[in-house]
Amino acid sequence: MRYVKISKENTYKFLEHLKATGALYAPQKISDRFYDFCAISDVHDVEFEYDRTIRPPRRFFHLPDEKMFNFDMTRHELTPVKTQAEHIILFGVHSCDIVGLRIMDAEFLDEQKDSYYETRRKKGIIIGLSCLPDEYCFCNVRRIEFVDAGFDLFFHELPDGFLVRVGTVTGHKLVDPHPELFEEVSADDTKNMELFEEKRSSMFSIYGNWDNLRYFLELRMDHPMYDRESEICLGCGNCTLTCPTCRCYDVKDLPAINQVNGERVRFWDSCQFRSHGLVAGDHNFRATKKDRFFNRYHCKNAYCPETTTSYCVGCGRCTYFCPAEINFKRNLMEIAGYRGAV
Amino acid sequence: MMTIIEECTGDCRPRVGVYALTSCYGCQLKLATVQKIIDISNMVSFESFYMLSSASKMAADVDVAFVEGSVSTERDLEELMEIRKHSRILVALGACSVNGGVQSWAEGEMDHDALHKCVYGDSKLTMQGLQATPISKHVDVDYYLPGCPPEEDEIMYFISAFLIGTFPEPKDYPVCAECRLAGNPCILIERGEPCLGPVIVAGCKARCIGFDVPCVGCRGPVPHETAWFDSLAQTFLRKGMTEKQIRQRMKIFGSHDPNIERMLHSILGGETE
Amino acid sequence: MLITKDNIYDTHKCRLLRKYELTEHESLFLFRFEDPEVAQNWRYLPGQFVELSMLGYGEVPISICSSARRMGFFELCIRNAGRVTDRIHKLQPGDIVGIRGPYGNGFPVDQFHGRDLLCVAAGLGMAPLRSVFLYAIDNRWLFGNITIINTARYGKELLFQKELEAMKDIATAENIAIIQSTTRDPDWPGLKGRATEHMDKANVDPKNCAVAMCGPPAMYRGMFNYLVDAGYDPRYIFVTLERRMKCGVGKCGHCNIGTATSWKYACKDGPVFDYYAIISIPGLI
Amino acid sequence: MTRKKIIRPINVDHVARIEGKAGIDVTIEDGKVTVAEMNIFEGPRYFEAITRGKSLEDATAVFPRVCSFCAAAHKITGLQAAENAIGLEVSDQTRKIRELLYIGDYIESHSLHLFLLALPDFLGYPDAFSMAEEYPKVLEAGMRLKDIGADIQTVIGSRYIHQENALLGGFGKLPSKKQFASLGRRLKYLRNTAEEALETLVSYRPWPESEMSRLHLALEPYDGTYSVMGNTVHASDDTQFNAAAYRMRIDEFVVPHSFAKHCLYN
Repeated sequence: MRYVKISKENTYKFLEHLKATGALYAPQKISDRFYDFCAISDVHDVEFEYDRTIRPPRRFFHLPDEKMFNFDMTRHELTPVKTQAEHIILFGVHSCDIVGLRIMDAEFLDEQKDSYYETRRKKGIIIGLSCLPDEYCFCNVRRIEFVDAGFDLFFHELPDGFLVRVGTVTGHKLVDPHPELFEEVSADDTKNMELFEEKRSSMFSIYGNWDNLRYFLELRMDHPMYDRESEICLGCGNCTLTCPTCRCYDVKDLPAINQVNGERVRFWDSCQFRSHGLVAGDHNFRATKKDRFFNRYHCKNAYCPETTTSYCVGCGRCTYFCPAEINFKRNLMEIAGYRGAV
Repeated sequence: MMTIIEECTGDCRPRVGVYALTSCYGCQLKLATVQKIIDISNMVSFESFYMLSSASKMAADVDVAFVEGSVSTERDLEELMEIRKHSRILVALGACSVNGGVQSWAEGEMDHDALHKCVYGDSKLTMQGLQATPISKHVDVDYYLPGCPPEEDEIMYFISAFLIGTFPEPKDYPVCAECRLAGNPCILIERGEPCLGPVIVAGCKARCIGFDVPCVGCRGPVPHETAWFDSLAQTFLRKGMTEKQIRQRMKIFGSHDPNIERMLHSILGGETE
Repeated sequence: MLITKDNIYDTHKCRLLRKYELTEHESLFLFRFEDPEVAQNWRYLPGQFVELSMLGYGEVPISICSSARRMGFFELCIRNAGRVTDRIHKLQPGDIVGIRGPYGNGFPVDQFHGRDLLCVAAGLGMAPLRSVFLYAIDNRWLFGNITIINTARYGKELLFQKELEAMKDIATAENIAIIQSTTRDPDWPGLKGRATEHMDKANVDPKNCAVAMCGPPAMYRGMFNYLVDAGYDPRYIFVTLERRMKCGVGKCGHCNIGTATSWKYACKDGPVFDYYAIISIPGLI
Repeated sequence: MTRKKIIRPINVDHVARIEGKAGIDVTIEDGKVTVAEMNIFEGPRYFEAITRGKSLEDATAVFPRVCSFCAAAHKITGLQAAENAIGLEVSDQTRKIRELLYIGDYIESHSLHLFLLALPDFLGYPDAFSMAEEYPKVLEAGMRLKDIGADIQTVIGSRYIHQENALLGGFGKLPSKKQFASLGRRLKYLRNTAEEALETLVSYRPWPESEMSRLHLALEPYDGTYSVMGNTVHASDDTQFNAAAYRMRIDEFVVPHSFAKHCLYN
């Protein structure tokens, strides 16, 4: 892998160049406690030290609300809506979210490629950013705290700038035209990165790995946790909609008033909603709030072979953004009997 | 592809009636001011629409009747029965019609006599008022368009779907879902404000939260008994709200929900009044 | 064979040729592809399903119930149970619908060859199993003895009852046992009771028999116990599951089934699962 | 020979093209009107009763629901009353933006009333739909005026019926400078349209003159701009009083044939 270094001032210059390449999105503070990936007009608005964004980066490639087809009811024709082919540059993506995107790729770019996702994803540029965990983070037990694929560039914080890992050809092509902004990585820089990583690992609230978690989940399916916590659950879907790997969607036809045309649209759905498990004749496969609550615990902890992780990347969003303050990490630890700070 | 149109002479357009019981007329106003109202008026024939047309009949024979307002007088009730008799499809339009509206806020607190006395004193009127109730308490309702007022896209979706002989799939998820997709920060988590997003049915694209205003619940509780008032009351208590505040807040638009009293009782105990 | 367009969610036009009423709520629809090239090359396996699209109304997954041998045509048995299926029931011959698929794994009929075949259907489960049964009849020489058990609550709900009744003439000569039974119908003149109660009439050899089942989970539980006790080879017991397969291609997530170690999409990994897959997913049936 | 008394009752069971439900009963005896009653049979909603004992935040959220055409008026009046009650002073900016919201409502409800509800009477149509083909221009102009009024309210108040973004002491979120500027541009651009439309409107028929003596009440504006918000009420008989003293000057009383109360000025 190629490594370069960039100073803090040059980082802003580099961001300016990125802005000229396509639509640049980076974390920005949107309220007292929350951040989101926002379109950047002033590069100085970029927040380098943020915990997590309220909306996951998958929304740039799998739109929350997307027009798939225009249709004509008299000619019985579907006309696919062409996706905009503009470069989407995501700066400041944490390693959990990068793995989240790789999971999305595994699902949407398998042998049956979703062309809407594919077109946007091909135009996407992912620039990672190192981070320090808070008490909600558990990416380390998911074994993804240090990501090794899925980014074009990855910025590691140094006291005087960033050590940049170049991950792809696209990454090289972003670095190459601006030799004046980058310098060679010195031994000191490497030492500083080591210190940062050391500090980072010491900050996690739990250690070890959760590889056997999914087996305990199955062996303790009637654990009282499900009853207790689903009782508190609001069924609002915040956990799934902020999740970087949840990808359920629903489709509906919107006829136009002229009785001829219309649109087929899709929009994000959540397994926490009643209609998710509903089939014809009003039979529901996840009829109760507990069934739906249970479903997420198993779905998120299933194994994704393409990324060799669970579908949960340990970003902490579902806990951080739960209005009922249900703690996913704590509940999982309770079931599996893991020890550690919650 | 439409089913073969039976022989019709003259005007073959579907007939529509728009009626009001007791309400603020906002739902009809919304219907009358959708951008495509002229297109709609070309596709259907308005047989009755008192707010807009003097060629209206009370309870005209129609294919679809939109009824706004709650049943708040004996006359409302009589009219509603007539409307139902003359309509193939009956749509409850807006919060009053779907959930009883704000006029049901005192439900369970004050009966009709107390309300009357508070406003009219001992004066007698020739007309009889009633405790406000949603129309579904009295007649079969085929479709609900909630909201105070209902949203334009939902009205358009319903009419377009109706014109091709179907109806939109009703939403059964809360405002929170649309709020997250809109990218709003959550004011319930962040500031502990009494936002009713988690129990109120979606469709407004989290309009108020987008303005940093907590949801007052004008679209009414999520249907199919999936509005978890008990869970939200617990959350509100944790955020420091009082039992009275919680009860009042949830009942502004939700006092006729069949579960609200039971659910609040399980968390807050009985009425404190 | 899956013939997709550039966009996997795009559909092929199909023309409705005939519509037969089967019961009060279910009808059988015969479709043909409009595009001759698609009609020539479209293949499917018994147990697979298609996504049927009614523009303006939506899409529904429907399992194919015709014989895979008849090319260019296919039949769907559809229950009128919702917005889209209600519209489908109003279709007239000559009308056009959109079809994509076939999706799902289908029954591994290749593995069935050389074995006896037992089909057990309850209610709407007869729809996908008709496809298996007709496949076996069309390839009669590849199979040993064949038994089909078709059950429903009431006689008027028994799908393809007349069709199966009409086959009884050749059934004996062809070593085919056709058993039709109702569970709750006091006026039903024929057999009464659940499928397990008629297993003694099956003319198959448990040790060399493939089993295909479709019905509600309660039936699977009862049948599994019976079959394993009776010495049927669990590797050849297959069931098909019903879920809300909205996209058909493992994207939309509505048909997800299973628990943490065996997380599956019914549309992509199923809807047909074998005995061991089912018992490995706790709480599935 | 005594002449038989001629009694002619006129009953309008349901007045169309108004906001609300009302009927009119008139009886004419020997050429003289003896009964003239407006029956408001629109059901009572008891706002005065249901908001008792409720928190100010919840009560002010409910007030705009009194009427959809003038929701902003009810919202802002309710807020002002609540603020007065707890002694909360709002900033000048808040007052100004509230006034703008209110004016948006004015523009919207007045154009609706003139072009959609009243105009068909002057042109001899039962409703605006049926005159759309013959008089598309004036109707379109009216709708554009209505739209700008609605958009002012949507931008400031979240929507044009039952605005939620007006709270005790201020607003949840203020519109951006850009949004205000764009509204300003549109308003300037619409000025000609508005004037033309009004001219067209008055040209259709002379407005009816009434010789009855009437009394009008109006608010004196805070800063001399437009009289939608203020503390002093002026009457057309040259008297004036403080808005807080309305109970002394305006007598509310119940009439048996109407759910709406009547008022007398004294």
